[in-house]
Amino acid sequence: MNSERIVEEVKNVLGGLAREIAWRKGYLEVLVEATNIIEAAGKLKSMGLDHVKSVTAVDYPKESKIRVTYHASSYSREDLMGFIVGLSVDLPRDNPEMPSLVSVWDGSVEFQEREVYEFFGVTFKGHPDLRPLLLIRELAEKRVLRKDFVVKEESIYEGVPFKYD
Amino acid sequence: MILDPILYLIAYPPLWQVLILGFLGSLAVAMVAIWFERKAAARVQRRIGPYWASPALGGFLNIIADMVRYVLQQLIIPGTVDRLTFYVAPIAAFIVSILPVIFIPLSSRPEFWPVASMDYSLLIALALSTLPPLLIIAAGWSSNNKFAVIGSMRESYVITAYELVAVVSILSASAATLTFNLVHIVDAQQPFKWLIILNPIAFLAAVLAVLMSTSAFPFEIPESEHEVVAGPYTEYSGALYAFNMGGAYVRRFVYALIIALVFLGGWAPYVPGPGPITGYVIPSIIVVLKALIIVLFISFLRAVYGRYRLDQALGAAWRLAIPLAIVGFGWSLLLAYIGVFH
Amino acid sequence: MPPKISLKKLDRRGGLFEGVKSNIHTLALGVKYLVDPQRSTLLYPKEYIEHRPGYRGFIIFIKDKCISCAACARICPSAAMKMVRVTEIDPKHPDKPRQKQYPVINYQRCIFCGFCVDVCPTEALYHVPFHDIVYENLADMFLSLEMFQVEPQRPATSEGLPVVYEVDEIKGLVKRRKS
Amino acid sequence: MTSGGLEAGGQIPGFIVKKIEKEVYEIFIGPQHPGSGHMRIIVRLDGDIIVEADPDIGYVHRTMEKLSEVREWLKPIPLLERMTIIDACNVTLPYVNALEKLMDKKPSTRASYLRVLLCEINRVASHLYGMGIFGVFIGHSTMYMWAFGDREVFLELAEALTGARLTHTYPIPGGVRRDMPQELPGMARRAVRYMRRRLEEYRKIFVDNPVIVKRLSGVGVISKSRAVELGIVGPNLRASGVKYDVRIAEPYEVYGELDFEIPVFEEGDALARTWVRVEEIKQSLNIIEQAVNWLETHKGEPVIAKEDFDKLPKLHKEVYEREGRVKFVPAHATMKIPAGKAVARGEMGRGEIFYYVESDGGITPYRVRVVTPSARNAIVFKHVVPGHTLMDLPAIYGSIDYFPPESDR
Repeated sequence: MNSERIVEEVKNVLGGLAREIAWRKGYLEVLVEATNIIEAAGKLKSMGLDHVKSVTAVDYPKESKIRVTYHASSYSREDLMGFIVGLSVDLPRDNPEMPSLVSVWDGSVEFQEREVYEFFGVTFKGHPDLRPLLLIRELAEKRVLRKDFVVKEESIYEGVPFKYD
Repeated sequence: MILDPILYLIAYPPLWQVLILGFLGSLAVAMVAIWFERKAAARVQRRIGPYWASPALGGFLNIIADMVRYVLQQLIIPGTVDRLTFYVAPIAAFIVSILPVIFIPLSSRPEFWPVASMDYSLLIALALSTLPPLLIIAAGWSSNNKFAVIGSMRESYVITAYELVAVVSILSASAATLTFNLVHIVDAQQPFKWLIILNPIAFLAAVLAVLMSTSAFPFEIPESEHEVVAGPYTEYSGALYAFNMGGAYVRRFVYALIIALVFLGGWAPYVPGPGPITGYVIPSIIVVLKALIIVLFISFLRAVYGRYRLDQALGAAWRLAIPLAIVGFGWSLLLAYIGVFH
Repeated sequence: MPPKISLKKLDRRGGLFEGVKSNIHTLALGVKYLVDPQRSTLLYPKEYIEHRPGYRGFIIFIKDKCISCAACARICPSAAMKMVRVTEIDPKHPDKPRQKQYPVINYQRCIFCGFCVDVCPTEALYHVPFHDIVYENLADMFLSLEMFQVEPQRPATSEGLPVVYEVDEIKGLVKRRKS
Repeated sequence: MTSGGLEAGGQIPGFIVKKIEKEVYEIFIGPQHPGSGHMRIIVRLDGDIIVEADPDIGYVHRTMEKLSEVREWLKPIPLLERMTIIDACNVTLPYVNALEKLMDKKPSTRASYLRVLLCEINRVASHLYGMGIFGVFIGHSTMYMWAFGDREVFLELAEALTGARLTHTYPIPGGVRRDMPQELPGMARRAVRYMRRRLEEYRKIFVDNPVIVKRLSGVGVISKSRAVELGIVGPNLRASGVKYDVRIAEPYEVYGELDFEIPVFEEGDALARTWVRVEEIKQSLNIIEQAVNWLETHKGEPVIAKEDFDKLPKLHKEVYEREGRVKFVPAHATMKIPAGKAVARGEMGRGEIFYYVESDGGITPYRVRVVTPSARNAIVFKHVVPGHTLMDLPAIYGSIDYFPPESDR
């Protein structure tokens, strides 16, 4: 199966749900609205994209949005194995909230949604067990992977204990 | 003379047996067993094992250093334990583990082994050797620790499984030789009518029972490190832990002694003569060597086997070992009927 | 030939005979290594490994070659390499002291990735093939400019013998004493 | 003990007070437990049966994703490597691939072969590590020592190739950092022959050992459909009968040209997962042989992309000729990568690793998202462990080859 056929098939399956379909380097990004993401995910799953490799969130403070992408692929359809479809949704940055896709993709997104929740503060409605996964609660409340949590790096002159001249 | 009773008490042979042979001998054997276990496992695993403490002795002093460390280590008693039981159980278990030695003769000469010439020595030794697990359970229970309790529970499961095997398989020797006296059992096997040859089934069952009772591999279940940390001994440290650990090796040695007498012909084919050398030293060395072979074999198993799951171990006991022991017992009856020993 | 996927079946044999046989196999193999362990343990510090050239060990700085470009400090992934500014007297113009910058290294942080050595445009940094060095306290691990230029003494060389490891077809790793 | 604080309604900060369920025995396995690794599994037992298992991971979380955002493009390579230092080339290669996709750069074929060579050396070492840990988890200490001892052979190969035993930092965008030393093909061939013989011995002492077989068969069965739903990866997936391997699904580097097969088993239990590892080691040995054969016969090509090599200064070329070492140009420290979003994946020893790299054209990544195989396998603890006895927990833990530092990132 080649890349045009994939686009064709995804378009057919999603119908009018997809706002934007574009090839990135290595995956096909499909942008949908947060309100109908469950429907879109269900349709992708019925097409054969049966598991999610990564729930990726990216913070765009300038555009004041957080983009959550479900990088889905297939274990059961051999012609789909080589492709990754990213089902994306844009969420407002001040109150990111979206339905959880555990009901669609089951265990493969369960822990990763918890991760996005703790690092970005995205609330997944309907998630069976939404609590921080890697971080402790106090740290998770700082939403550390958002861009406004700044990590300072030392410069190349800092921290030297010796004085010369 | 007023001193006579005191002298008699001091020189009372059972006391000597417990103190000298029982305690020091078991300690020495335990040390050899631990050293061998480490060294053999190391060789199978392509390591060197204990080395730097004394390169010339193959690192044997390492074990002594270990003992010193255990004794000098700080004894940490958690605040939540049942103190009396916590202290008493491991020490009592250790002492009870040694007690059967009194009833195990290492020579047929009654002047050296007055107690051993009693007619029920095998029964009493067996009965005593089944006591320590109860104290181990008490130790685990008193620790007030979840892992210790799980370990104790496992220990209790294992006891119910192996006890019957041990008793039936070892008593099959009595069935064949028509006596409970260990000296007579050994004498009946002179010179090469050893029960391991005549009744290997019972021997196999007995070894299985020893493996289970002393939680050796592949039945190291109560102390299984990767689920229950150290099982009943989780909260123990320092000298008390050493008692726990040493107790297991001593029990293994005591069982090995019984098996050496019952199945490996004791001091046979040697016939003890008069005098301390021919009547005491040589036969004891033969018996201890035979017992050591069993102990070392058990130690070697650690290197090649993993551990069974609890239900599989119990299944092995009830489905395999107990039928084996009963078949061995029947085989012994057959031997007695044919009259091999008489 | 392209790679392919092959479906395999577990070799599940059962029965008393197979059980006894595999038990005997297991025990026999254990006894084989009990007799001949074929070990390759390094008795450190009585012996120490002499690594191949190209081993990424401690980093030594050659001041004369340095052009003060700071590429090493900028590429250091763990911020172990830092630049210090030094006022120097150029032999050609003794009246005009010039300011130069040189790298120093913090071995508390160094991860021995070798990026600094590879990025240096004049080969002013190089690896020595070992990194078993003992420091008495953490502060010593921040090397000064002078310390950075001397090859450290490897403590194992004073009491041990050098060995090399070779891959052998039968015994795996084989330790050979270097004479 | 006084519990006045609790009775008075106070709460110890950081602690959660909850009611104890009477019938259920709750034990905390880890993080300070000989059988837990750097994680905690909260296990609720009914008798000896686990009714609920809650993996509490994150004890070794090192903020890889955040740190990658503040460091220049090359610096995350040695950082990300530390997720799984036992599988260092496999774990960084997809990141490098993602950078190459963004830069539209292709490594030279020789570099690709060298990467594959190191990846397979890593895979063998990683599987041996996994089998060793698995062995000691179910009480077989000999397997542990043997596997770790034989892993040294492959670390020795890796050291000869890269100069470091574990943290190789080998692939860089456009190629690799070193050429193969002269003696490596011979070493590799001897190591391959040695390992093939040893695998037979592993069979005898571990995989076919009656105690182990009994302990593992039927334990932690993951059916094919369940494996897909949970999205588990790697040998665990292939032990459940799913024919998926990134090296075949989306061949990267030169995997498409090599001759090897991917073993798949259908049983889905702990024993099948062990067998997949054994068979994969065999295939990796085949690949190592093919790679060194190719590398020996095809000399002359530089180990970084041709256009990069031609731009190198004279001294750099001299060093490459003399030591086989590729020197960076100072621009590497502050290089910029065209804006874009790229996804790359690769097959590590433990399974598929996934990278999402986004660039805004600056000198640091805008976002690096990494999903490691262990992070995706962690779900097994929650959904597969319940229903087994407590003694099965180490068997399942070991058989899925879970590695907390990799999972926590």
